[in-house]
Amino acid sequence: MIIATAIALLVVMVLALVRALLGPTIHDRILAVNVFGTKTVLLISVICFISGRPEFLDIALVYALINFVSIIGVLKYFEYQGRDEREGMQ
Amino acid sequence: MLTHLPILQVILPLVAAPSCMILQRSRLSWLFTVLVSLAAFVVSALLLQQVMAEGVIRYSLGGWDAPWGIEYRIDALNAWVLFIVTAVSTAVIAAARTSIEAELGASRQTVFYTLYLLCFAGLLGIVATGDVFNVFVFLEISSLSTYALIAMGRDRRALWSAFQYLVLGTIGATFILIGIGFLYMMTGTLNMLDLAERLPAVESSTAVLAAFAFILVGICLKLALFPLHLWLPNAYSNAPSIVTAFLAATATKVALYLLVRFTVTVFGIDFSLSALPLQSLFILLGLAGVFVGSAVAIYQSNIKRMLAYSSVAQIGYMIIGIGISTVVGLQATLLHLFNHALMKAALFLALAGVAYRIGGCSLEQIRGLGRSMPWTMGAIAIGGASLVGMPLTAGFISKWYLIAASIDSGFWPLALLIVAGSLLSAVYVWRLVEAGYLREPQSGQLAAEPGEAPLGLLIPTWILVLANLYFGVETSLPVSVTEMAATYLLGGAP
Amino acid sequence: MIDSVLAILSAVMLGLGGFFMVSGAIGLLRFPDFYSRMHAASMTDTLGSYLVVGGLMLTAGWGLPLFKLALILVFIFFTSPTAGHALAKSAQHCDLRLPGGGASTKKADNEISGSAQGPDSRDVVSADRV
Amino acid sequence: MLLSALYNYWVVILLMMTGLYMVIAQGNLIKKVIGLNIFQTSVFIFYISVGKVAGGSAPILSQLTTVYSNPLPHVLILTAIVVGIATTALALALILRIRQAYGSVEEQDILAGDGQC
Amino acid sequence: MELILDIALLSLLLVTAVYIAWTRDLFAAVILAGIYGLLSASFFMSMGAVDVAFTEAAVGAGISPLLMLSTLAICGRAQRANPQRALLALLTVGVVGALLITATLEMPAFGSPDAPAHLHVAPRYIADSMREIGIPNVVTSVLASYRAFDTLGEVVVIFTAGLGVLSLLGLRGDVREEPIHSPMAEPSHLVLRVVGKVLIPPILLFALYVQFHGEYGPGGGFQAGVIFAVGFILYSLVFGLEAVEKIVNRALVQALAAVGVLIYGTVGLLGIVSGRNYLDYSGLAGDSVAGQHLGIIAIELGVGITVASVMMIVFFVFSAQLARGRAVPHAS
Repeated sequence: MIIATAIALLVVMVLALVRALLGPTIHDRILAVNVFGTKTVLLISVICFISGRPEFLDIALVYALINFVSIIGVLKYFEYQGRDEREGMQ
Repeated sequence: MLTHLPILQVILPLVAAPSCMILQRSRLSWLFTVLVSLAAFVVSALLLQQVMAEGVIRYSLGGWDAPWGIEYRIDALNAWVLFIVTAVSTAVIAAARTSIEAELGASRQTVFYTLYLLCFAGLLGIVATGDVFNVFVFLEISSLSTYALIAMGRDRRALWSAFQYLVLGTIGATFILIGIGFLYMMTGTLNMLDLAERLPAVESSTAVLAAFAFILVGICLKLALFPLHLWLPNAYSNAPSIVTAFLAATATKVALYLLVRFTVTVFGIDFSLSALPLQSLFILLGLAGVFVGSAVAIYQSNIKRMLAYSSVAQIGYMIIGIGISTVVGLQATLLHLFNHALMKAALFLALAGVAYRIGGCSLEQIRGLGRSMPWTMGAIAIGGASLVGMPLTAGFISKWYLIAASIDSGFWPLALLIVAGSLLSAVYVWRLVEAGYLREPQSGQLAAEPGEAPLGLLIPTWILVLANLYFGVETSLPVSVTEMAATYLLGGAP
Repeated sequence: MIDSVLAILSAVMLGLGGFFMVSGAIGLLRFPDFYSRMHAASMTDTLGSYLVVGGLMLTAGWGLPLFKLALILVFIFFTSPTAGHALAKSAQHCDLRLPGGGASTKKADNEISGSAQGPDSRDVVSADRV
Repeated sequence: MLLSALYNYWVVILLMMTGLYMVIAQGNLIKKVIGLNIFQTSVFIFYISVGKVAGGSAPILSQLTTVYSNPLPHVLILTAIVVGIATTALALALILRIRQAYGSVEEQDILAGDGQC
Repeated sequence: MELILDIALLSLLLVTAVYIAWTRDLFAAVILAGIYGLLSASFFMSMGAVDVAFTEAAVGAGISPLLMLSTLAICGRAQRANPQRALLALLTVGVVGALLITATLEMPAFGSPDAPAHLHVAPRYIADSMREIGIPNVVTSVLASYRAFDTLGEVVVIFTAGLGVLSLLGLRGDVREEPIHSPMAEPSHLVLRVVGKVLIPPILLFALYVQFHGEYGPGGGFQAGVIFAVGFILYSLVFGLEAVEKIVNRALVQALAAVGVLIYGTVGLLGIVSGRNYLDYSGLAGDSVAGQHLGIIAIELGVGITVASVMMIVFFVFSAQLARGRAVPHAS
């Protein structure tokens, strides 16, 4: 059953990647990265269980942490860029 | 304490760099750097003397023996290059205080000296180590600090040349990493000696050939061999003059040492010659480097750029020496390594004095320098003479050995081409001397005659110039050491 | 006995988690504009994570891995919705206005895109930064 | 089964070529740095694929298994990743200074600014 | 199963890399570089390279996209120039690729246990490291004891990069008096600040766990340093740059970066003082295995301190640069 979940995760990652590549607006890409990040966290946890070494779950935790911080960084940059463009237009 | 000499050589500047950073007082950091460089010079002299007496010194780090742990193997070649790098560094950094204060301002002094120590430690680490991956790590240390040092130049072009050098340098280093990966995959070890023993077994496979090609291209990128030299003129002409003096005399020499170490010790000279048409490749590229470098140097108006192109030409000579691949040829290369370091360090230090007093070093600006700055112009003249290879100077010795090597191995036209190359270099040196002595200073130049370069800069310059002359006449030390190194590398077992 | 029940339960949770995630991803691809995609993706994203991690927790049995999985669950519990919220806020700020927009602040925002950049955009932005 | 035997290495080669192409062809400096990153990451993947032993689990000793994959490439790659991030940080700092000095991060504008060919 | 995972991840990597090369929008390229980092880290995970996946996640997906983004914030997103020198690039790339592909034909098959790489040096690490050094994580024992000098080189590389960035961006005289006022440095809205308050302490605690857990599981000095820095970066993202400057002043962090390298260097020198070679820890404590433990913990601490302080220096200098970047007119 875990293997089925792993395959499902891979499918979702492929779809998220397609959205990241296609994404007309920038926010679609950020959303795709966010989905991709949480899926990677799950994929790592599932890999740990498939390979029978569950003590490597710290890596999944680091993933979640890094994913959150990079999303906040991207959005912070974007808020900065958005305001700047509006000021640029004045 | 004598048994720990090999590691002290590298650890001294490596640990001194962060402590110089903590020092934070700019006046003290210059003195601290000079002392560290002097100590490293003393250690390398002791090491050279020990190697001449006992032969190869081995030192395993962390107490783990060779293929498992990292091992330092110092033979005549290592000791010789270590001696050159530390000697030049001591002379250059002793002259650095006034020029750096003028070019860099007060706030960046401590960071400059820390980066200098890191670059110095990186270069020593590359030369001293006997482990292939350790070479890559220390190559990165020296390269990163070199990019940062070049980017400290006053002109905005320094930033662009530092970025260009960073991109090309990183590609070169990654090629070396790919080569090391292939070697590890085919033999399972990272120790140079161990590699030399295990490679003949897998020599026929294309993976080893690919590894050889990748490592060769990576090192030639670092070496600025003719087709891959595009980063060198920009980097040397825009960097602070002290950094140029240090890099011109040591960075390319360490890369050349790497080339010799990999082609001769790791891959074995017979494999290197048979795998690729190395002999003709090196001789052709060397000659191309000599002629193109000298030709372009003639038309340069900025003297630093002119000397940078002449460095490309001189590296061409060294590559020809390796291309001849006989004991005398290798000895000629190692001799030219030493002489070229002396020449270029003296010339660039003299230019640092000119830049300090006049603010720039183009041919127009140094007109009439013979009268206003006699000592500096004297240094430039003698350095130029040694560059051309006039008798009684160090340059003559290395040209002499190079011609002797090419005649011994029957390449008659090669000897003639080498002489023609020296004539070409005589043209641009004459432009320098003529501008300095026979021309009147430009009318627009500042009315007050620029005084002589500060004493702190002049003394090291003249020490190097006298060394140029001394080793032109009394050549027992360089010849004996290079003799031992060349016979050990090519003659006996690696 | 208890093991087989746990195994079945975790298989069910994993299956459900997988189903939700795949449906969310399909929604991510097919929905017309950003906000509907956002709704599809972040909802199923969080729920899918809870189910999959829960399913793994059941199979892990007592011990350090169980605690680590619980830690991951708590962490996702905090970060995933926050990231979704921050994403929507940033989209609102920049160029993706909700078409028609219901709430008052949304109306003020719509004026922004139409009229010249009056000072009101400054107040709206600063208003919500409490 | 040739595919599974060398698929790793072929993907590594394609990634290496993509990275190298980006570094040489792209004029924008930030794209060059991203290209450099991709080029270096492909070398890391090559090293790790060299170190993998079929059926061997991670090189952390445990009572469960006795077959481990080779730990040495992992050590080398840890150092190489650090070198990669160090080079990227320095390159980005240089790009910022070039942006303030030349006003642009396109190679053509910079070369034009310097008056070179 | 591992094969499917491995091939799927590699193909995704390839698709992302080709798209990054093709796309003209820099922002998309940076975002996809983040995805590229995540994908390569999960590939390392499926290959069993646990420590490497840890580091690549922290660096490839964490730090480098953030740095690239702050560079992008100043340099603008449009990539105007179409690729020139395309022919030269394709030529060199073609030659390099051809050489490599011919080389792969005679490579030992992927994963074959009798490849030369696994027969010569590696077996001793796996077999004897428990007896000689006594820690289960073989990668940490090779990293910190057998090849400890490489790691010293690694720490010095990080220190050099921090100094290089400092010399380029940090030391400009006017940094002090100009207040940091760009929105990138202003505190963000309420929800983020609340969640930030909840998350930052566990992140720093987790960093310390990773630091001292390095011998028994994946982790170690470098990964812990990066996570520690990420905690502070999150603090500066959420609570603004002035708040962080008050806690972590610039001079302290620079000194800490140097102290880390010094710790590593002096632990090595202790080896000489105890009568053995450099970086030989067996003399540090009673018997050699306890000495190895002590030595490894000390140098991991040195690595952690240096990496954390350098990552903080780099990020704070970049975001301070962002504030000053506002003054320069945007010619994006």
